[in-house]
Amino acid sequence: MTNSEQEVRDADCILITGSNTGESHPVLSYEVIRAVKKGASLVVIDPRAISMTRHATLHLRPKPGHDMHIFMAMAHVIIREGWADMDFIEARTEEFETFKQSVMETTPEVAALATGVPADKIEEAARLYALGQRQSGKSIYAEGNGTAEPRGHSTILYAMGITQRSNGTDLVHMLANLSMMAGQIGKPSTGVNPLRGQSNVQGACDLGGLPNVLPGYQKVFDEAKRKAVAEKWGVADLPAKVGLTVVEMGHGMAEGHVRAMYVMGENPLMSDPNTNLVEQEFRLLDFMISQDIFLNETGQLAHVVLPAASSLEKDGTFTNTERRVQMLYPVVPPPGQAKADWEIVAAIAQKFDEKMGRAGHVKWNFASTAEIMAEVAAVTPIYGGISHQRLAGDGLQWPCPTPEHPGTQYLHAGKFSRGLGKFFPIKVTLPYEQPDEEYPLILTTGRVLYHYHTGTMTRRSEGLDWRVPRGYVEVNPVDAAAIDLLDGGTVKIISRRGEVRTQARIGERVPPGVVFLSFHWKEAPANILTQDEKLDPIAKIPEYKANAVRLENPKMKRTKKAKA
Amino acid sequence: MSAIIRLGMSTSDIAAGAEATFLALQSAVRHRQLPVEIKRTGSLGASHREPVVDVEIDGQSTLYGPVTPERVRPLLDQHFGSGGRGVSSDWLISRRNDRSDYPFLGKQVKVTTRLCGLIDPYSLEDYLAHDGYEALKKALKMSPEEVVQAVLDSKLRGRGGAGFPTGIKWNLIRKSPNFPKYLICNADEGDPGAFMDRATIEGDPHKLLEGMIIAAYAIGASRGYIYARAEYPLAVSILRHAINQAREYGALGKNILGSGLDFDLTIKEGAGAFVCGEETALMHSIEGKRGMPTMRPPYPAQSGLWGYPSNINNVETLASISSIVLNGPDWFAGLGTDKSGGTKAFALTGAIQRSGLVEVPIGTPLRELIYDIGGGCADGHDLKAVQMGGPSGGCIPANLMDTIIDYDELRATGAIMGSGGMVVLDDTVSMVNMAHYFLSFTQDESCGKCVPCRVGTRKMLNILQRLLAGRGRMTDIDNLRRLCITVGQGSLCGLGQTAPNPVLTTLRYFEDEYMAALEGGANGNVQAQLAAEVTA
Amino acid sequence: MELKTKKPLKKQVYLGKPHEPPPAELMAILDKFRGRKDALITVLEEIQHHYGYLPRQQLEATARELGFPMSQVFGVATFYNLFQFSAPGRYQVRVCKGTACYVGHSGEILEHLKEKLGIDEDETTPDKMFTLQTVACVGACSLAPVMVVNDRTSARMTPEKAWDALEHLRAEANGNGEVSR
Amino acid sequence: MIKLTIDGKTVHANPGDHVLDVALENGIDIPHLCHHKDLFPSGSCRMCLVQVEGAPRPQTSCGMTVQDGMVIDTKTGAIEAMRRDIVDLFVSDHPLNCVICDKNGSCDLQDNAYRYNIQETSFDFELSRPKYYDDNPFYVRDYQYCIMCGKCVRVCDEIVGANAIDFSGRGFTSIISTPFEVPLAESDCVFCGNCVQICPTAALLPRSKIGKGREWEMERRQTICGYCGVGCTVEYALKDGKIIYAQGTPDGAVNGEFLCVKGRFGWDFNSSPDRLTEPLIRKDLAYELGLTDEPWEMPKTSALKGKPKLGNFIPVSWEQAIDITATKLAGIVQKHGPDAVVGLTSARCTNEENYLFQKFMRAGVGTNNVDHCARL
Repeated sequence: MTNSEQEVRDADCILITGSNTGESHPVLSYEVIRAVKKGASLVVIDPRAISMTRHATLHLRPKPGHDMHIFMAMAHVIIREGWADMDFIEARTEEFETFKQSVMETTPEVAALATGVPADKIEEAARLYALGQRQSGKSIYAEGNGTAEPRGHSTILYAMGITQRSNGTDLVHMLANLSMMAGQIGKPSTGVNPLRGQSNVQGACDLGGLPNVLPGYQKVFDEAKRKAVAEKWGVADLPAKVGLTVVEMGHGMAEGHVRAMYVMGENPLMSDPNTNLVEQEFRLLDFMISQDIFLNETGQLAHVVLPAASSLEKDGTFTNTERRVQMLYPVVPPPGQAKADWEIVAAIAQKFDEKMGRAGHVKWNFASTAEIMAEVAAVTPIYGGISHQRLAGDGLQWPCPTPEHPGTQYLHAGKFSRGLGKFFPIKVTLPYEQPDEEYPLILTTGRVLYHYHTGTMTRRSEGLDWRVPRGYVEVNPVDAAAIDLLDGGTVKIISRRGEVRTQARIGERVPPGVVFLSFHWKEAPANILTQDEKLDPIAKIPEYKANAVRLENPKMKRTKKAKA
Repeated sequence: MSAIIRLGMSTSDIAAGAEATFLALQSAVRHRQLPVEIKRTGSLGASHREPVVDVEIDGQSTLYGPVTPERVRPLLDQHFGSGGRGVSSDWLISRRNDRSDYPFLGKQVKVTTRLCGLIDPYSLEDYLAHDGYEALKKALKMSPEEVVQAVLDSKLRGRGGAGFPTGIKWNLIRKSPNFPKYLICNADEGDPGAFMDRATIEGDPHKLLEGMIIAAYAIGASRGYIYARAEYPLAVSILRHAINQAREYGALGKNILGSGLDFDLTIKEGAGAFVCGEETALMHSIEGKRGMPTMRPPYPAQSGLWGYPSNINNVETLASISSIVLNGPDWFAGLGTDKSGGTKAFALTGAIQRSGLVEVPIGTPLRELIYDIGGGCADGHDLKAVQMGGPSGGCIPANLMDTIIDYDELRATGAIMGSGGMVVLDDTVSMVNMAHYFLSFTQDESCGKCVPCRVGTRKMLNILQRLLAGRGRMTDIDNLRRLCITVGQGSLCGLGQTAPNPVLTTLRYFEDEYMAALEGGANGNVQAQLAAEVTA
Repeated sequence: MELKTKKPLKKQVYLGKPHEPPPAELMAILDKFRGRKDALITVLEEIQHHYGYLPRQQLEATARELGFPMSQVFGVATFYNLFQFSAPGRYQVRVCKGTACYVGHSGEILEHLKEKLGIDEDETTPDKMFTLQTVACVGACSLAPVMVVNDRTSARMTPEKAWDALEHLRAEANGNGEVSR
Repeated sequence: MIKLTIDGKTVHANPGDHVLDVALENGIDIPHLCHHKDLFPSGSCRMCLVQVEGAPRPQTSCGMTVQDGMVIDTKTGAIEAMRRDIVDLFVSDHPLNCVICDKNGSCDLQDNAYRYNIQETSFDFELSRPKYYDDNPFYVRDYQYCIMCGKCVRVCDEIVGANAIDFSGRGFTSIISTPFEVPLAESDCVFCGNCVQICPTAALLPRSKIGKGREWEMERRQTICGYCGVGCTVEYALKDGKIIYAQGTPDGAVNGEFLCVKGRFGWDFNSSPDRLTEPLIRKDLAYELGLTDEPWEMPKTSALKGKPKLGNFIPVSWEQAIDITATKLAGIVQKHGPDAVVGLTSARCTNEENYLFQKFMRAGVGTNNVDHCARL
């Protein structure tokens, strides 16, 4: 997030798109509710009538995969009506003109035709967002110390609904464009705020858990930076070639050049797209290590399974979605012989170096996580000032380059990290897989409130599993009627990759032509259906939010056969 | 010869059988082909004689009542036929236009109810013929400040009960920089034993509307609500009709009477909750929520309906406005006392000879109202006390009947002016029982938000019940006094704050009755009666 | 004192919650108030006017269609005296307990009717003929004590007169002039 | 800045602040039951009444905004007497069976009864809402203890936005209820338990806590929630090393006291019998390494089908497991080069672990083939 979570409660307008905030980030949704209860306006752009729409001033409901039109039309309206913050654009950004040209043709009417959202609603959304207009009440920024500010503060919240798309990077650029053109960035309660879905996904990215960057987003192909890290680690150099992403790894297995996999605390078998193929690929491996707190679905294919301690059983730090590094403290001891992941990794690394005949070059024997953090600070500029000692209490928000630095509540104040904010020209791209006669519906996946990711933890929680004990697919009454599907009835969802059988929940939460299935249940694994062919070209994220499927009612077939 | 026969057709007239009288009258007039206009009016106020018929021939009015259908024929005979066979002096109320021969009507000074019983509430023409909307036209020529000043000068105080000066209230909201502003008329007449507002609306709805439009002009409100009691279907339908007429006439809507003023009105029907007479609860109810009061401050003038500045006045207050504007603030102020101008309407009921709607100048002694107008207690009983202000009010014992009707004088007795309920209690009534009655009402109507009211009134009620059943405990009177303070001082809203009043005043003036009840049987007579009346 | 015991809980398997579209007559009422945040009480009044009470299904449809939280609909409906949740009898008999009526012994009328009808306050006779209620004040204090049957106010009641009136209504409804005992 | 005097002490406040908050911040204790700093003031408990100089009657300090020059007395004799009476009224429909109550030790009403020395009510004891609901695995509702402060209704509306519950009925018997008193699972409840957290009495209790120990026997430990990326601080109450219940804490840097259903109630997976407790080697590899005599082949059925099959593995010691792993990996690197190895680090592991893992992949194995499910 460019800004901080608690700033949301003071926003004048909140734009939520591609985030089922109420279910996936409930506690952050409380900040949104608090803002709305004080009179902020809430614009939701989402095909589904998610729980936040109950509180929304405006709900725009585009066809899945067509929201780019809406953002472009909003930009168009902002320019047309003179709501753009020209002072900000001139002082802080570049290449506005190219961007402007790219949206000139996308009028609200054009967008309305493409998305099914009425043009006046798009105009209204543009107005609320650009000007930060409230429904009622007074902005806390309106009369801050007597300096009247004409524009309210608007913030954008988004999540995987934007990024798990074949044009996800474009969409993120587009949201950044919107925020810059309206001057809604670099101030409190503004910004472009991706909501991270897992406890430490931010930290995992920050600290090099990505194939193209070293800790602190230092590119592996940036020789100077790479060499500097290599030196601190005690090696001559580090690999410069960008590595494989999750989905590419699987493809590598199929092609035979990937032979071993080490999985720490993940369940890729269920979380990766096209599960059937993934399983085949995993079975090809010569060696696979699964290090987890449970024997999950992936672990069953592993050669070695290592028992890990859970987050309640160890210390260390997590970095949350607002870049806040916070201390984790052990609450209970780990069961049996289970150990903290860092201890296991260190032991394997140490042994590995021994086997490779180069023991002692690189430091693996850390006495504590605090000692690891000290090394993190040394090689990671944005974490440069962070130490466990400083984190007691409220933690610190990076960038925190020096031990004296107080942390950063919001980014881009006064100046963007790259200097001038760059506008990206945008073109419309549609989802890779379009519905057709054979697969007429669009499947979109996501979470439900009571479960988390592949369900490894939540399916084993008595209460959570009591509330939602099995999977279901949300179907619009129109589509249900077409196959005589009754509410609560069994239904087959079929895509080009495979089929899933689950229960139907019929209702208006999804628009006609769209079905929603969660990926928490191994009995109905949504990712059997999702495609892994076309990823976002830059971020390599699979397109979970738009896949072509069809529904079949097994009962209807039987009765029809019986009649015939 | 011009002849008008007026027949009161208010709710209470109808309950007394006015519909049958009307049908009889109509068919007889048609049958006899009499050159008579039959006019259905609101109540004249003389509820004890309803249905009331006023026969006006060439400006000379004769009032009869009760007029049952059988009495229609002799009555018509008397005026339009052969002679006075069969008309009994029992039904004759008054032969004089000024009603000076009938003290119940003759001793009153009518301002807000002036046209009640005189005009047809469904007829705008009738209203216009009696200077209707002249005050509005006059006000629109004044500046809003001048209108507020006139109300200030008139010494009009809120007729809802608390008696806050209306002009000051208007000034507060007028000065608020926030828009829009709302004007709300509280027509949720919830006090048991009160029907002044209903009678006003049913008899002369345009007077209320005119007052509201002037008020809206003065305070800068663009939208108004009339929060009406759902138990008053007739009043609501008359109001609806009148609002439509006013719109057609151009007195409501955009650019009122060409003045540039925009103001429109909506009727909101309550759904039966006494607490909605409280300003903040009323606003929640208009918003479609549970009618639970909220803390003040913020006052409605700062943050009221939907969070915007709102002004709430009751029906009688707003109905006084047109007379103030038309006749001048000095005239209005001159009717009352030094501190409080105008007249006040009361619903005089209970053990009284002549009950009904009574309007008298502020400053009138209670004695005059009870004895001269009301005729004293019925059936030869002695007056024991007068209960004023319903469940929020208190009782004034017979020996204080020289108290004048005035906010401050009445408060000194422990009672309050209230919205106008006045129940006369004779010597057969147990005061503990009366306290129990009013408390059981408030306890029942407590919204349950704050603990002193929700639980405290319940505990007070338990004590009274015990006392009445002769099972009182030694600690009961002390606990009762303690609870009176906690509930009265500690409650969140006016309902709870005033709930102990009936107990406090009866404890003050009739402590002996409590002691007798506590001692159980010391006063066998009272005891037996109490036991019979208590319904557990 | 009840002992708190943990009972085993059944899993919440989704059994289907068919949301039938509201009936036309309800839609006609709801359509008038769409998009109006202040309409809840008025809507409930109209629903009660139409159905005679507030049927649960219609309340649920109202919440869904007009976007009010169901808890608010229920909270409001239970707050106001006017609303009732079960079908009333053919005649709603309301005894006034306003001050004037109380002083005029309306309590005795209520007791008498309770005894004769064999029901308590806010209950309906088994033959669905009478629902017995009280009302705070109908403002007909000069005619106290009064009883209101449906929209008709009867003045200066006594326990016996009140009961006679009801018997008369019952006989009329049963289609014979005879008073059935 | 606004200057006012509370109990003779001059304090400073910002415009718009409420008197109660200002007093509490300045160490002046005004009793209160229905106040919560994150909720709009309600003024229903009447405990925070104070005397403001010049006001005719006591004023509710939780909803009163500060004015310059205000002089406030929070503890006049009359007000303390009234507060005592109010507690007396509260306990007249709230059983004082504290000895067996699971809220004992953390009950606001108990604290106030203690403060005003109330052992029993001096009025008639009468339960107004003796209703008990045990309809879900997360929390029980025991309305005999409810004091109608309305905090649960407000948190459900103002913070969570679920509006599952509201006041129903009116007056003495009014109660907080789901629509038509349906079980919570049929209401709009999202089981976040924030109502349980801020309930001042035993009306709402976590089910896991009932009968499991007294408040003062419990040890408290804070950590960061392991679910989504919001990063809430959670406080666990433990007894004998076992988690009894979890709750938010006002110290929470991002969430304050508020949590969601997973954070508050979803911790019991941690003690699941399914937890891995020892290193395991798949039987075919074990056979290959001579750790077992039985030849075994990996079944073809999908890993998604059926329960996790521990029977496919045999336990080994840590030394063995580490050695096998390192040997195997080294063998593959030597044979196929470092890029034949891929690693998935975890968005659910700590920064330190992620750092170490990628360091191992890069500086140990020598590949950039490291990723995690950030995209999934």
